[in-house]
Amino acid sequence: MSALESLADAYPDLVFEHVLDPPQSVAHVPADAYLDFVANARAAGFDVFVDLCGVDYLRRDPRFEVVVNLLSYDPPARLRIRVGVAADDPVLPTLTETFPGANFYEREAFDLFGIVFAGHPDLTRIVLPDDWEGHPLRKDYSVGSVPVRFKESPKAQ
Amino acid sequence: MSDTPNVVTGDFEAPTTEPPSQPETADSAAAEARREIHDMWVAGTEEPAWMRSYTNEGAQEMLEAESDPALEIHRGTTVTDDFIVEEPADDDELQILNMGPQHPSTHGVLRLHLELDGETIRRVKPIIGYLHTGMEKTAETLTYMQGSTNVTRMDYLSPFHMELAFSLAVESLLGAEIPERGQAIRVLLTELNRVSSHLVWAATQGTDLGAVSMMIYGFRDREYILQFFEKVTGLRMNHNFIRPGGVAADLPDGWEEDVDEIIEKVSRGVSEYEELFNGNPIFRDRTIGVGVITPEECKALGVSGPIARASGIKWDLRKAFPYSGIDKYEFEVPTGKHGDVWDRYLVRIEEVKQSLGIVRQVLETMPAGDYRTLDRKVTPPPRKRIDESMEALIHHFKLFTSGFKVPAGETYQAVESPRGELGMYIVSDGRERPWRMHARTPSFNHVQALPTMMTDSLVADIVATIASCDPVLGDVDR
Amino acid sequence: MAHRSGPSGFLLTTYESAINWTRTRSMWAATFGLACCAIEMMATGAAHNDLARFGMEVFRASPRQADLMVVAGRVSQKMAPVLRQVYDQMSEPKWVISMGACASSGGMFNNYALVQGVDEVVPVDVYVPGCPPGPQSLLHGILTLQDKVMSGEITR
Amino acid sequence: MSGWELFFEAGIKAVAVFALVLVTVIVLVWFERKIVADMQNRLGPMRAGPYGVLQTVADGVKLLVKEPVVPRKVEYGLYMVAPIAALVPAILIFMVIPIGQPFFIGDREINLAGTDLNIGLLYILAMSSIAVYAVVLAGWSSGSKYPLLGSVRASAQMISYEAAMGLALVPVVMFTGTTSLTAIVDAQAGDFLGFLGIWNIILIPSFVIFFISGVAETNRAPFDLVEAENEIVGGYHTEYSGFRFALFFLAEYANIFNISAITVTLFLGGWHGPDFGAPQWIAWALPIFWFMLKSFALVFLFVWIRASLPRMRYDQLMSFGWKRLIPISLLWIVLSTVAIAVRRLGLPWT
Repeated sequence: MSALESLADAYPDLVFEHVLDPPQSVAHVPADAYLDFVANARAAGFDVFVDLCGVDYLRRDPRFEVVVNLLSYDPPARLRIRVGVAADDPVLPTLTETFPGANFYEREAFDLFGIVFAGHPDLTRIVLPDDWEGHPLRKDYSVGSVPVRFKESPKAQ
Repeated sequence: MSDTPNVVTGDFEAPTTEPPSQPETADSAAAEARREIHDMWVAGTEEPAWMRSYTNEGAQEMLEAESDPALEIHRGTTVTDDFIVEEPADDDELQILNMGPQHPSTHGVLRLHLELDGETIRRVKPIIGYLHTGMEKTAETLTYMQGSTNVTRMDYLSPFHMELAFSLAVESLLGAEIPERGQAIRVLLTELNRVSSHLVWAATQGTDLGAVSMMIYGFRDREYILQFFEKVTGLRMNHNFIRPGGVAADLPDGWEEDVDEIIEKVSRGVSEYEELFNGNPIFRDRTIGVGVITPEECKALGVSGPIARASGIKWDLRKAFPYSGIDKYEFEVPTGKHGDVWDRYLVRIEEVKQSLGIVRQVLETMPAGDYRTLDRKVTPPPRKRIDESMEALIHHFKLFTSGFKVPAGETYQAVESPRGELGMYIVSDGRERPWRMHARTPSFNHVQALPTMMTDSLVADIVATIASCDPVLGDVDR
Repeated sequence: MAHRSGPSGFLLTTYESAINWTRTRSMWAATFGLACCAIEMMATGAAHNDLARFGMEVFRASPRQADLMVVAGRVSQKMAPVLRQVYDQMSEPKWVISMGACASSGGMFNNYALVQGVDEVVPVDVYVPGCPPGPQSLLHGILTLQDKVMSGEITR
Repeated sequence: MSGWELFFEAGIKAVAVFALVLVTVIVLVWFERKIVADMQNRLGPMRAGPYGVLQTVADGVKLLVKEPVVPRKVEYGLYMVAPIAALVPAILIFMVIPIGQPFFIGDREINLAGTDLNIGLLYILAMSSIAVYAVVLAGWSSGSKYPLLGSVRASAQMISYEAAMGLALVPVVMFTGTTSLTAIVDAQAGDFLGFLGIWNIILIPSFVIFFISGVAETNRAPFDLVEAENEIVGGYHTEYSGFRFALFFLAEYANIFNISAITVTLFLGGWHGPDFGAPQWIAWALPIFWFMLKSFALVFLFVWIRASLPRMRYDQLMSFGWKRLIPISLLWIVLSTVAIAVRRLGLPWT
């Protein structure tokens, strides 16, 4: 029985999507079962931490989503876990106990989306300066482009 | 920046949520004391006060010294070993040293916060973000057509792999089929790019260990490949050549001879490196047993590519999830045993040879045909048609100004970049621009794994370990 | 010659041009690589293009001994203070080459994260265009800077 | 011989040695950069003068007119003294090296060395140790962390290699029976089979150990830990700029030449070499030519090593010094003693 099948048996209520090209499975997990599910996935064979990122769906409820990618080396299989995070209380438990590799990714998601990972050992800004305001990858944050100015042009004076 | 005229990638109707309050930082007095010690660059003698208050750099402190499970994992001390006795080090004996962001061997702007006991590293904290370019945000403002321009600048040593990952992700949403010749060109370019990237690694690995000539040799051989790239794509780096739907142009006439020459010259160069390093006792002493990472740590930290292979994980995305028809070519996946710098050296050198082998096979079996998909939705009409037909001209114009629509959905597509698993996660809302593009970049994990590899080693080993991880800071910070 | 503002006596100008000659022939660069352009800067130092011809292969790791800062790559908001500090640590006379589109103007990344042009942080003497500029472009930039130093256009 | 004459002669020699050191360094730096460039398939300096021969002059003058920054945290006195303390021993060492055959002006013998000390070898060892103090002081007084690491490394390195260097010289002294450099060179006069000089090169282990320790003593690759650019930025001279840095630079290259010259003097027959029956006016200059040729051959070796070997690590350097070089030197001293005894007294059973 493959890792995925055993996992699907353990969680009969969950929605699994299977995408064939590229071969990967997607699991929509509620926030309260998140930590548990990841731990079980690791036990079932998805023991390689690949990726964690946030997505801001803006008008959807829940607004944010945290996407975790896991990998199983043998047999080769991918599992993508999508967890919704509410906009008014964007808190998820941290994965660092299960996968220490989630550390930087969670800090990045916190930095760019403002999703708080409760229990994270060092949840500070990672790519932006510490005094930065706002979370730039949120959809309501401006790209921050400045109009191109030519220094010698009379208008710029 | 938020008061400037802006382009918002989302819709305006949505309610703005207040950013959540940041978690309480550590005791502010202690942080202040640390900040006094902290110095940003080498000297620490000229840091004006305004600068400190401007960046608040000191807030990125080392973690508190209490034993914390994550911290233990960080420090690599979770391994219970009867022989290791924790030496209690007095606080006075430890000094904090900032390595970077401007330091000759941090490969750009990586900053390491080191706690030194003499010359021995007790704790390491990598601090990144000095090259944060906001590419994921920029990607949301660019059409899929323009997207590869953006991503190619992430990992500037392997631009073709970035473009390939992006294109594959877009194509998997589009369901586009790429003709065989286009796929073969992609394989040719990415494998040559792997070689050129590894040559830069060889150059920096050598020079960071103090072998100054290696720097020149690596770049000398890389130059041959870059000249070929320039001939094919028009640019030496950041090509924007592999695009959704195929590649931008066909290979130029006489490319066979060029590739043949590259294979010959680079093979000669590689055997020169082996001559320089393989039997060199100093090089062996400097690398064997240095910067060790175990397979379990690799898995938990998401370390991939040559580093994972050097620690014994036989895993290559080209074998496991073949893309772009790479499964048609024969190659071996080299692995190491010990996961140290020496094994990474061997693995990378072998990878160069294997890649050259693939290039040779592509050279011999290059199929004829189209180099891009004939789907009119994503492919502009041929140049000749534009002169003849108004419709073609309009089609061309529309395609390049407003781009093409991609069906709604989300996908994750990964390729084996020279550094490891390079993934592209794209969420499409059915329009011309990606709703969200996230790049899973291998160097990010490798930088994260640096403390595990480095703890309790010497300053000189830090340099060797960083070089062997071959991080590209553009790849880390994006 | 109209723009020359230095001393005008024959001896002094000779002295001045002799000093300028040494400065142009021995312009040591600080190792300050940021992004893609840094790779091209290294390639410029390598065998095919050989910066050593101009006496410039001496990349100084310590900015105190460097004369020239080649800002090679995009400068983020987080890096800008560091860049300024490195510039301040360099001893006079010092020059800055802004290499590449990102360093000169922010390039294609007109967004929240980047400083739109390094001249907002440090004074720039020569801008080298390109994304990234090839080694020949950088060499051209360096030669331009040398000409400017030699002609007394930049007096420090 | 009046006191004035002595004073005059000493003065001329001192100036000449100083000038010689400067000229040698100028040539040496250019030589090194050209050789390294050639080994790396490059051209090397080309713009400053024909083939870049004036490169070092340009570097030197530029550094001379560059602003010397004094950081705020330095220990001012020591910070200022350190570069001078680096350069002075380098020149002083050169004072005792005989660079050519003594010649006569009238009936006065002029020795082509700054001075002929009868304890020349001990003097050299003492002076080279002082040079390390300069490095240690420079690093410590800079009040910054990377230089401090550099100076700690320098002191460790000195302790390990000074000992090996001294021990390597013992067999030479035993064979020649003197510590005066002039006398050691004289002891290597004459030839063997008509064309091989009877040089001290037969003491190969001593030669090798001395040269290795010499490389370590001058902080050159692969022992350049003190200023390892990739690890500790610039090491002890990180905080130095302008002319004070130039002094360190000068001292480093002067020391390279010194070590080469001492090695030539001790092991390679000094200025001895064939004269090919040349006329008097050429024969006078030939010894200097041979001396310079041999010295630059060793300098080439320095450069070659630098261009090809990676840097050693701190602990490996120490263990190489203590566990390899010093035991081998000791063993070699014992063997030499036995050999000398046999040569003098004959085999015990005969």
